[in-house]
Amino acid sequence: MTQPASAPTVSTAGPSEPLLQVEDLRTHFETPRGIVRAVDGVSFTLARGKTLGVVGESGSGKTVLSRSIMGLLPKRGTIREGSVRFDGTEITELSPKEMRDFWGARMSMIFQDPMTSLNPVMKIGKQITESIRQHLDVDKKYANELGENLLRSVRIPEPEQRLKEYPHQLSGGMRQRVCIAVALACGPALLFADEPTTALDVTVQAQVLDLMATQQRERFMAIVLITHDLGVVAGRADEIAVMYAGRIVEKAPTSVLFSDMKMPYTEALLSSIPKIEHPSHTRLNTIPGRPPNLVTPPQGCKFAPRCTYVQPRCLEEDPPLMPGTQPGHEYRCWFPVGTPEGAEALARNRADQAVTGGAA
Amino acid sequence: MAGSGTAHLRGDGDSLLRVEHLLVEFPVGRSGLKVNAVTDVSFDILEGETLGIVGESGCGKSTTGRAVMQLPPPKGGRVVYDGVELTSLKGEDLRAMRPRLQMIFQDPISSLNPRRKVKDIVREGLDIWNIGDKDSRDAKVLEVLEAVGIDPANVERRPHEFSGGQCQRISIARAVVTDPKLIICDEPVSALDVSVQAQILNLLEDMKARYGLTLVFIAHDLAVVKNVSDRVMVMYLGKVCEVAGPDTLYSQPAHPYSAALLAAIPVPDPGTRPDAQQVLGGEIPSPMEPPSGCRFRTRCPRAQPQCGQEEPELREVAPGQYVACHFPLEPGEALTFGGPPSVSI
Amino acid sequence: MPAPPPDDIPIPGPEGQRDLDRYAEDSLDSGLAVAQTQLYVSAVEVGGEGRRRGKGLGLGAWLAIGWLTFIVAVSVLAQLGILPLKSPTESFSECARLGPFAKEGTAPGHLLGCDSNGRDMIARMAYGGWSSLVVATGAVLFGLVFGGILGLLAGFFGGKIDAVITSVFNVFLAIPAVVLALALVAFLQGAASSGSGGDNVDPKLLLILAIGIVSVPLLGRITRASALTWSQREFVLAARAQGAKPMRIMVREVLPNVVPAMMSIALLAIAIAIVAEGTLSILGVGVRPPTPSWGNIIGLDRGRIKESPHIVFLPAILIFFTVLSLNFLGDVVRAKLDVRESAV
Amino acid sequence: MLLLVTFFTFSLVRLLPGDPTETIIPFGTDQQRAQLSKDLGLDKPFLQQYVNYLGVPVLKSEGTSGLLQGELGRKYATNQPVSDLLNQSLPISLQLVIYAQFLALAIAIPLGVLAAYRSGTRTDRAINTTAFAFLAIPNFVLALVLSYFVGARLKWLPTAGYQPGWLDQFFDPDRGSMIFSGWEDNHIRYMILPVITLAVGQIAIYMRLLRSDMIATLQENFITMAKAKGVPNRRILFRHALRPSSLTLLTVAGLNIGTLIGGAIVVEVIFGIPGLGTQIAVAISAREYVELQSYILVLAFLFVMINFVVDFLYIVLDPRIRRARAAA
Repeated sequence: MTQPASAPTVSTAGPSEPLLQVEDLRTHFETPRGIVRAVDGVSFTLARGKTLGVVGESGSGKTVLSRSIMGLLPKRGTIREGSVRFDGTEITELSPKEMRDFWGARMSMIFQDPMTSLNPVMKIGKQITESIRQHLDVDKKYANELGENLLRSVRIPEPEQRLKEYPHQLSGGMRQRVCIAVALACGPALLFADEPTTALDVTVQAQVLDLMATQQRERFMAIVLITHDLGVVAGRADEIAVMYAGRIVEKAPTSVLFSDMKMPYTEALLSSIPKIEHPSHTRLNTIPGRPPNLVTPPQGCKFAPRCTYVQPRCLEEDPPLMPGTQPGHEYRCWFPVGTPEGAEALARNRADQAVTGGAA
Repeated sequence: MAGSGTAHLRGDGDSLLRVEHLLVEFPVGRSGLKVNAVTDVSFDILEGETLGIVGESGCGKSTTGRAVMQLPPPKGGRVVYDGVELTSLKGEDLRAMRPRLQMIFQDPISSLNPRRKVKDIVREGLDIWNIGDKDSRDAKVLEVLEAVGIDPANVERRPHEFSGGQCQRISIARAVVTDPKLIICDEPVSALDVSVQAQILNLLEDMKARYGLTLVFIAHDLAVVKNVSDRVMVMYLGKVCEVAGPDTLYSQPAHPYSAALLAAIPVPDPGTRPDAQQVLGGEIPSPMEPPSGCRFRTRCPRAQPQCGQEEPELREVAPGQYVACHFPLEPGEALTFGGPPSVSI
Repeated sequence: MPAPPPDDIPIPGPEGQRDLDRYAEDSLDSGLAVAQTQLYVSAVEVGGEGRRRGKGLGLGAWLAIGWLTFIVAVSVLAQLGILPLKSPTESFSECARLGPFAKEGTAPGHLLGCDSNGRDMIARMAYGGWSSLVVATGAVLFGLVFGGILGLLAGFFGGKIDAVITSVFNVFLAIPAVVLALALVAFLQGAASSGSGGDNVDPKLLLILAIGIVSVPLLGRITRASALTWSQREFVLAARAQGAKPMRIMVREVLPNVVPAMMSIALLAIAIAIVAEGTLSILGVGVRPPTPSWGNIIGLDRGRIKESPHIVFLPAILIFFTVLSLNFLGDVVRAKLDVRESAV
Repeated sequence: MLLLVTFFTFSLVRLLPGDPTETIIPFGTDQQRAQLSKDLGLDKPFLQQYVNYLGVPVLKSEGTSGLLQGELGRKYATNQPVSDLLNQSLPISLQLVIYAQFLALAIAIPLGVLAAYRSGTRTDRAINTTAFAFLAIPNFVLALVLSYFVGARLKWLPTAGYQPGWLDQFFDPDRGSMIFSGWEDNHIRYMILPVITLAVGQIAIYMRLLRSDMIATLQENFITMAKAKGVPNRRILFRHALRPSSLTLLTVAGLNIGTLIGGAIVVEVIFGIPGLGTQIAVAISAREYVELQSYILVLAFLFVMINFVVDFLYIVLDPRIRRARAAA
């Protein structure tokens, strides 16, 4: 990405334009082993105040996706193609210097591990006011007041006291609240939350997720919530994108996704999670094999080698994102779940398996 | 709640493992303070049973597992395994017991020596105890590796050539190779992706059937624990809160903490929108200075003055359901969180 | 911005290696993997150097190996008398102080001139190489064996054993290494001369002992740190759970993981020991003349640097390239095995 | 710690096989030896000798004074008190080491940050290669090279001798009046070459250390977080990354004081500076073991003190340790 920075773009965003519009984003890394296609053609839009859940297992490219959209990946060795329009500005063409006006101010990010995402040798107050002072023209005293209010709004007790403390003096949950406060400091329109609760206990996770929801409502902020846990996004995202091998394989409004999933991967992922309502010793469905190598991904559908619906066509032709019956639903599959073709494919495979199984 | 007591223990003779009044403390530096990691925990396991131990970080579940293994021996209490009191054994006698109870760890990478071949890692237990001759050891190693689903063609490889899930399979093979009766699984799936997690959970069930194992399954994920357990023990801050069969516990938790834990699980079903009022406030207090009386009282919406003065004992509230709480939830009663959660550090 | 990590970015432990091996298939998502991607990225950036680092050794390393091979071969062959060299102790008085760049002109028949006693420089440097290398290697072996054993015991067992060994190390470390080595040489010389009633103990042996003893706490601390980290790994716990005896765990589980770290340090330590021998020679307690060593060739004639610079500079150049090669190789090995510099 | 060092050095000297007096006066008569033995208290049991040496009140033999009374012993040959020698030589070495340390850090820190920031680029490789070369030059070689080219050939700077500086007067008041302000006889002028000699190796060590720690820090999440906040690069480097990266550097800089003092011995001998290093070399060649013992002790004392200071700085730099200390 060495395109020259374009002249300052005038915001052309009308009220109808979505806040974030990602089109065919590709992020590849050059490595000695070849090109790693970490993100391979991802498109989506996100409206103001909405939440997009991005779900995927490790290696699916969800973290790289968020950092690529924000432009936080190192330039060297990274090939980024496609378009990211944020609030009417094409941000892929901006230099890091120009991006600095976006970072923290209009889009910000929180990470999985609250311990490592706060500077251990810097006071919390400093870390919060830093971006305030960077982006807003305010004096130190006012920035401190703002910081204190922020801590109060993320429900940290004794905020005045906390400003003078260091991160290690807080518990994990409190640290993540501080991270949220840092991310919210300048009132961004978009927040990337990268596995924000994976390192936390369940009860604390619930607190933090609720806090994020409250802040989102109050600030009319859009959130990209990245997680490996379908449970986390189920109750909190407006729309869910399922990623596999660097691509979105299924995307739908949350209720549609769960009631009418079309992608065999989504189905398999959901059925491999143990459920509370199932009795003990319920046999879990498993997905055989491993995610594909991102340097030399398989031809055709990337999930085909592990798929129970797989047909010869899947191994040759890469399915495009196809619209589902309900608005906003898209998936990549030739033999989708819950369709006659899908059922037929599954039945055929079961029969084959019975034959080979019987022969063995 | 979060109390002591032994009411939930079953007949002395039937259990494969019986733990009474387990006490583990760690000194904190030279300050004289100590972490009360596990305080007065008792439980027992029948042969062939799987006991799930569940709780959040800092509840002492992993410490309990290691104390049972005598790694290191606990400060107090009794651990009786298969009729032998482990806590009274020393040196060689204790070492001789080791192959009979085994352990599987959380981190599949850290728990395998990177410089040894898979074959040698699995064979180590047999080599230490000189079990069988060379050929029979090799045969046994291949058999267990095949049982856990590792291709025998790969036994000459080193751990870094395997994925996390496969490493966990190798750990399981290493644990079963000396034919133990009891295996303590310390968060065996929490480092794995969900699809791999399902494979390992199924594998554990298979191995249990194949080798007649009894399991202690330690995890923080309630759904995972429910999937494998015959009995579940909920721990909080080094104490037992509730012991019950999984179906009872998950449908009618009697302890407010169990109920809060269940309420906090994110359910992969958009129908159940999480309710902010259902969220447990606060965080786990410091194990160096645990609250008096019931250790959960500082976060409990049902706490009364009595809870600060008197430590609740485990008692049976329904058949097979034991709870350490002065004011347990009645069957059918939902936990109500009154007022804003008190946030404390 | 923040610089993508460079070629010798710490790859955390052997498991880092494992991730590198599999990273394309696995876990691109974790921050670690992103960092490693950056590693590969920058490796490519620096013009294929990283590629070599990943697989081969690189030109620099081969040059270093070549130089060391040359030095070792010449020293050994000279010592065996196979090379057609002049005697290192024979004086050609007419050639004294003569040599390239010397004020009084070059010495006919001696390519690199002669020292102030008229001894052939080539011969002295070749034989001197033997002394320097024997002393350095011997001392490091001594340090590795004793420091290694003590460090392993301290790191693995911890507790009181660790406390005792560490405080012994600290006592030694509180005295500057050169001072300690000086004192030890003096002490050992005294001991040797009064013990056996003469000077028939090889002074090289004294130096090996003195420098070796000084290196024990240094190498021991590194071993201890490494043994400590490895002893906390869960596979050690697993071995205990299987009933392995402590000695078996130490030797079979911990030691093989500690050895690579020690090997890479050993190369650096030899370089340091060569310099140490030189330093002691300058101070007059090195290899005793007329036996040459690189250090004492410089030490004997450093006062004549103005008139005959070649006597000082020639061995200095040898020391420089040898130390450079050892340092460089040590670094390559360290980058390959990832032994953090902070351990040193 | 210091006690252990005193015991160690004391044992080392006393355990010399044979009669110590023989080592000290190899050609003395039996009578002289007996007298010396008595003077040195060598007729007493080993532990009593040690107690005398330390000068432990109550336990020590009557009429003796030891370390606790500030008695460092006397040089046997001249009967000069060792403390006088120390007062003259120690400040010289201290100044040398202090200058070298500051020069090394002043050059290494910016270079290390730059190399880490530009890691993998040509700048980085240039810095790194230079560091490698620096690292491979032994002190004594560099000292000789500098004294030959800069001193002897170019005649810019003196290659031997010493003029008192600011520190000397605190140890030896007479020296205060000896500080020359003119350039010809300036203290600094005499120190330049030795200081450069000592500093070069340290620059390489510190630079490489800081670079690798800095690179590790730059991969931390909190750096990405700072970047995601829109913090400018310079601020990220110096405000966010430098402090957590400098901890190892600090430790090594503390430990390296020992190395520096060791290096100072050679450098002082080569440049003819009458510092502690020269004294030690002289003491060893003259077999003045009592004197040597005192010097070692002083150095060990300095080393321990410096590491106290390092510990303190650690607390300043790393709040996590501050808390751990407070709890303990």
